[in-house]
Amino acid sequence: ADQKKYTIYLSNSVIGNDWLQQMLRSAEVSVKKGPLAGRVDLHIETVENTVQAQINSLNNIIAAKPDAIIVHAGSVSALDPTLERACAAGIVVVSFSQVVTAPCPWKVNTDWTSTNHDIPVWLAEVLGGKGKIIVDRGLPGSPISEASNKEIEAVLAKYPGIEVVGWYTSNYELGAEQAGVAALLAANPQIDGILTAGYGTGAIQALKDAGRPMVPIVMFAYNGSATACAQEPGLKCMIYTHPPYLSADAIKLAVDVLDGHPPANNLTENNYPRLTTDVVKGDFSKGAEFIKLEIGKNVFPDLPPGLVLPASPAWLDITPQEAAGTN
Amino acid sequence: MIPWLTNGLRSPSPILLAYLGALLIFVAVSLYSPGFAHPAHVSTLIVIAAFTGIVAIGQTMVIVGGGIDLSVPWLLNSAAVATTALTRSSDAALIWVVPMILVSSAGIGAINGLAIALLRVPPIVMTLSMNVMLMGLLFIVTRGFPPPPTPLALQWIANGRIATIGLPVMLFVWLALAAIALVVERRTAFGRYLYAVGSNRTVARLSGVPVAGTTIAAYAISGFTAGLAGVLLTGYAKQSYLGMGDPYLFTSIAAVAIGGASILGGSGSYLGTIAGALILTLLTGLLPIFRLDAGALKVIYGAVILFAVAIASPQLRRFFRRE
Amino acid sequence: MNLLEARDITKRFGGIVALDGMHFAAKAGEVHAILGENGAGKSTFIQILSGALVADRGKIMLRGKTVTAHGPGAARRAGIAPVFQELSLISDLTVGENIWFGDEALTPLRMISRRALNARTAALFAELGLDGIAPDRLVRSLSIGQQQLVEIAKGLACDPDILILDEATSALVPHEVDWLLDIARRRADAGKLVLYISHRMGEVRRVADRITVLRNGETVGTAETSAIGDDEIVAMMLGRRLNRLFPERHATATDRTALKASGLSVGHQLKGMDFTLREGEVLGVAGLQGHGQRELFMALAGAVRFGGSLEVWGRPVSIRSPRHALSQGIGVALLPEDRRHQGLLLAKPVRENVVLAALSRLTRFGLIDRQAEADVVSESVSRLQIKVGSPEQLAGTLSGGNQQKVVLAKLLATDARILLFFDPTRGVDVGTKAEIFAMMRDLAASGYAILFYSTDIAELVNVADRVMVLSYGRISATLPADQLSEDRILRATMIGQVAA
Amino acid sequence: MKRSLSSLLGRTDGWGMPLVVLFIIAGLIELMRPGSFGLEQLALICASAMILVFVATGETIVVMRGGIDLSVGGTLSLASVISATRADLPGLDLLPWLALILGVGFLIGVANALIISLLKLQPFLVTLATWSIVEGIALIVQPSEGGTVPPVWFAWGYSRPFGIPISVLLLMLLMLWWAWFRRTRMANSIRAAGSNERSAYLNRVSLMGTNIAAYGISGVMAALAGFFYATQTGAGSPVVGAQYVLPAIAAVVIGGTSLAGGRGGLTGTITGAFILNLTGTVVFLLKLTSYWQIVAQGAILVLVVITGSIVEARSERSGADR
Ligand SMILES: Nc1ncnc2c1ncn2[C@@H]1O[C@H](COP(=O)(O)OP(=O)(O)OP(=O)(O)O)[C@@H](O)[C@H]1O
Ligand SMILES: Nc1ncnc2c1ncn2[C@@H]1O[C@H](COP(=O)(O)OP(=O)(O)OP(=O)(O)O)[C@@H](O)[C@H]1O
Ligand SMILES: [Mg+2]
Ligand SMILES: [Mg+2]
Repeated sequence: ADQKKYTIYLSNSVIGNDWLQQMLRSAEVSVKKGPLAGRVDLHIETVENTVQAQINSLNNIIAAKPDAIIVHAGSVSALDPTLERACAAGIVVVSFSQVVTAPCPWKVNTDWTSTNHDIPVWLAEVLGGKGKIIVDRGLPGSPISEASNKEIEAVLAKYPGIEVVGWYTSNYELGAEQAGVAALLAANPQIDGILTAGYGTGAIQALKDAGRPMVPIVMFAYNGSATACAQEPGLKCMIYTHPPYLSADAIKLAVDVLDGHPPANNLTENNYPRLTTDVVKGDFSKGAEFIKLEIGKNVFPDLPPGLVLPASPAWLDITPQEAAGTN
Repeated sequence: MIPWLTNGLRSPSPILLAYLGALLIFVAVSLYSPGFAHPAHVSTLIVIAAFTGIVAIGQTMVIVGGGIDLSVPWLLNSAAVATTALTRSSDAALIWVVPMILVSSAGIGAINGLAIALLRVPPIVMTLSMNVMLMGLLFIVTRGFPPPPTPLALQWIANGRIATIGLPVMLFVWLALAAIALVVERRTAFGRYLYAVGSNRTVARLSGVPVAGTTIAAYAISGFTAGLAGVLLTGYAKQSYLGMGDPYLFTSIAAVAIGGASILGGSGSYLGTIAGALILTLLTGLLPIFRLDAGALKVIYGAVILFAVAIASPQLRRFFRRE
Repeated sequence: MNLLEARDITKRFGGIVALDGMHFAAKAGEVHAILGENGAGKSTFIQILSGALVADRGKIMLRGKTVTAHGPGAARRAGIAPVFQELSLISDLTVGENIWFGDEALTPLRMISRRALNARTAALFAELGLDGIAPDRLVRSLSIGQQQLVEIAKGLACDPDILILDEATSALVPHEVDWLLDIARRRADAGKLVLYISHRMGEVRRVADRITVLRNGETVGTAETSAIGDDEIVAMMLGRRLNRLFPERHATATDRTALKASGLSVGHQLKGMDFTLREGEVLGVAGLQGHGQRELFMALAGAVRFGGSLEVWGRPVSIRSPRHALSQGIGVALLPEDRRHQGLLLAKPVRENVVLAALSRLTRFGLIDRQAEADVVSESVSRLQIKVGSPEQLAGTLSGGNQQKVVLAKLLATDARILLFFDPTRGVDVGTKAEIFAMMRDLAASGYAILFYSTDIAELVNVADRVMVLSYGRISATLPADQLSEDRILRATMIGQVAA
Repeated sequence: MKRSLSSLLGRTDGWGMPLVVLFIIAGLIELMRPGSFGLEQLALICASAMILVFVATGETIVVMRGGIDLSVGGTLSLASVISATRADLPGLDLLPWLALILGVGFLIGVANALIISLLKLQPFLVTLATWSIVEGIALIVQPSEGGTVPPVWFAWGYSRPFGIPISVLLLMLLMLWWAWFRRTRMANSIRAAGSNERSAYLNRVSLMGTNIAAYGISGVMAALAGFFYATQTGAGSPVVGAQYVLPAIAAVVIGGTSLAGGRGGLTGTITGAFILNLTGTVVFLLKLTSYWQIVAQGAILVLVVITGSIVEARSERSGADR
């Protein structure tokens, strides 16, 4: 059919971690193959980590009058006035991952409410409703961490047998995770479970350094974490994700809107399947899906540890190699 | 005996007091939470402190020479990514990869030094820009892909314990580097030049001190130690990841400052920096124990740093002596 | 009645006793000189008087009343204005801002009007008979001599009852000294008190009504200047008699050329100089402030870029930097003008300062040879009689004259055999001056070549083999030994002025 | 001729060169994208630069005093979260609340000054510690980004008194303030104390007083930045301040103020802040691929500073001093 080519800018707030790199690569791959092949002229604008720089960058993007802007926002609220201006200028705006509070942009995100609900439920069920656990509070000041902390606290309140004996902040960073877990292990002779928001491998190493047996761990879906989990004897774990290909989803959404097929809702939230060594029964969120960890099938020891799983949305075929940039 | 030690004992130097501060924190926390002093945990703390300590070798030299190195995070990160990307998990490859990385890291540091010494770019601007440029270049070169896991030999160095005595391998790595740093600082002409340049460039220049050379060398050393820390850190994390250098920006500088060096140059010693690294590590290690929220933790963190430096204040001592 | 009286003043710095129960009294209407060798405690006393330091013990009485308030503000209110040996100017402010600091006239918006400030400064300079310093220049761009003049002007600006001049002439050239002595005299005649500290006996004799001598922080005695001879004063200061200030001069110059300059020029300050310095020679340089001697010395030391050509020990060289100048094949070392900003690492021990320029010589297998270092330091300390508590004392805590000696020691520790002495005796006491002159002649005799600038023309006349007089960046005369006299040199500095 | 150039640069407190560079950058942008500096565009540029300008203003004064203030990172955040979360308290009114918020900033500054002066500790360390403390308090007040700013304040942040966008107006006010402040006795005392503490003391400068003034101004400015941030974005963030600490110091340095103290001024700093702000636009217009943009940004900054220092060195070399 008569398919127009759209100019789309991806405004990215920061580049300093593996997740963001894969996000950018997924965006690039998504306009080269599959349904969007040849339909999008994609420009990636990256700034280094300040709200002010992203606002500047967005102002420049708006001045270039593109068809759409997809935004990975460095702040949930600071960009609002700027994005509203973009909308007012007739530009389709899609915010993904850390979604903004401004009403106008379309939004694509992981269903964090379900995820944050299921994380503690799994740990509590695996422990049989009884035990002492430690919890990672993520990155201080970040809205995602804050929401997660609140939800986890609320859920755990329903398991009187589970006691949170300590918190640490990993800043989603491996070294800090290892240091935090090590300190808590030192302070607590008994720890039965660990809930990290990051790599998990730091927690595993801390357990080993302290000479402790492995305990159930919830961690984020890095390939390295999943591999460690699958290969470590006796380790039970659950791995939740927040896929970097949200950027591809956002581009697709923008194109759909431009093509005249907007989604029914302003906000699209996806509840992704979680990988685990132990599928347990419990009061999980509606539609929650657990998949058994399997080396070679959903975990790839040969691929880099920093790859985030899963690599591709259903509507597209981003190979793990493409996502890892190793093709 | 060693004159600085005896002098130090007669009128306690800031350095001695910094160690005292570290000890105080350690004892206090151990009393509150006995597991803190468990050998396994102490070993972990030493390993963590060692990374800060190694980065801070170069930072100490640069600060003593009157500069500051803000390019540490992405220099470290680049070295780490290069280590895993180039070795492809092979121990044998370390033999050529590590020296190459260390030389390149020193080279990048030297570029900082060149621009600062010869083109008169203020250190803050130069190294901040270098940090950003390295970040960009790293992505251009690697296209941002996450590299394979770290070779096992490196994992052993960073995580290993020497079986017979139970001490971490990293402790010995750190001690060896610290010894070299102290000898360079106290016993070599370069060390003297560094203090001279940091104290007063004009005097240094007129006294025949190779001001530019000294500055360049200091930044090269900083590049080297940041690079080395990056290499070793991949062993600790078993992989490299983007952002792994970020925590070392302020900790390396704070370690130097807590260790008694003036941030304006001309004074300080790596001996003090070691105490600074220990204090900072103890702080991050102890805070989770108190079950406080992030906000309260930050308040305490700041307060303890303030306390640790305040006890070294001559003013405070004078005040108490008067009582 | 005494206008100012000090009793039993004691001041310690750690283990060092700077003042040890000293006492002092002075009357209105006199110029009262305070003398003493380097480190005797003069400046410490001055600083206590002017509120910069607090005495450990003792009391100060003004107009018969004990002073209770401390601090620079209190001293100022009591009518005391100090001109500090180490100056108290703010180098990042202009001349005018410095002179009227804290007393500026304010506009209705409480702003300082620069124009008014500059006009007021210009008026003050005119009244004092000072010229050549623009009120809106930044102090950091002035030479030491000019800074000293500004500091003096600042002291005079508030018309104090007690004006304290602590070695205020140490960087001034003869006509500026005359100017200051005249002012001091006039103030005394107008019923004010002037405390005058100097190591230049001639000046003291010309201006002071009475003198008080300090030694090791104690008062040795007070006398009418007219009633006491130079030798006696020196003996009171040093505790021994001094044979002679200037050494006997034997011509030691050989035919070998140490340094030959042709068409040497620096910016607009030095406009092409030709001269030759021979081995064994002490070549004097004279000239008024800002006539090119500073640039000459800095150029030869590699510290500023210059035009023209240079031969050192017969080889043409282009000196690129001070390091290059100090290097083996060349060996040119400079004693710079401004010891605090160019000569010393004030926050470092005397030991490190002394060996700083000689480290390459003291390094073995890459490490500094501590024994050799200690030897060099202890030798310098005793040779130059540097008064230090220990070699670890910080250079910045030494008395002014002793700081100068440390810079000198640093120079002598190098292997350089061409020495550029820019006013080497600035702030140095007579005893040590004699030492330094004798040493200069000894060095010359043993094959060194010395270029020697002094603001004190008598020194040039009595120590140098020849004297070049600079005027407006050119050599206006070169006077051989048999024609050397203060008069001739002074006249030669004027010739250029007339010509220009 | 050469002399007049160097004395001209001397008189500009070092902002002469940066300003030239800023005009070159702006010229390039206008060339690549005509109309980049219309009133609307200018308003946008100012709005996004103002937060940095405020923080860097305080930093300039502190650096002139010979210190450094890292705690502005915390103060900005704290001010923004107070603005965004305490809105439902009774007696809501723009001015009293603004006064309260600025007062908090001032107190933080005074605390810094007192600790530095009384204990004779390094400003770097003290403010690093207070940064952590104040950011901690901000996190307690509001654990994460969000909150709501009262509509009055939001309206204020986008108001146009006399037809001039508020950010442009604030910038003009700031420059007026500086034109006044730089000629006050306090400014001279701050410079003096930053140049050489001992000389300043001998000139009857109160070292603690100048510290209180400098850090106090810095605290107030950081709090103002936080308030402005909140009115611009409609929310507060307990950690956003951290983003501005190093850029503020960089703006000060690019503007020609020496970290050694005693020298410099706000004109240069504002210039520096705008240079930092506009390099992003230059890079955008160069149409580089994503990663090269980042490299280019760093490189441009270094180039800008090198150009400045070379020209300055040349004019300095004409004199033979030093
Ligand atoms: N801050 C200080 N710390 C330690 N010692 C000091 C300090 N200030 C002065 N001194 C010592 O006090 C003594 C007296 O010094 P002072 O400056 O008063 O001497 P002076 O008579 O002025 O000498 P000069 O003629 O060289 O200027 C010296 O031995 C000096 O080293
Ligand atoms: N980047 C630099 N390059 C060369 N020389 C420098 C540099 N920075 C400072 N200096 C020199 O270092 C010396 C000390 O600096 P400064 O003038 O600020 O000293 P100070 O201790 O503040 O005393 P003062 O009151 O005289 O200023 C000066 O001679 C200055 O020229
Ligand atoms: Mg003296
Ligand atoms: Mg200064």
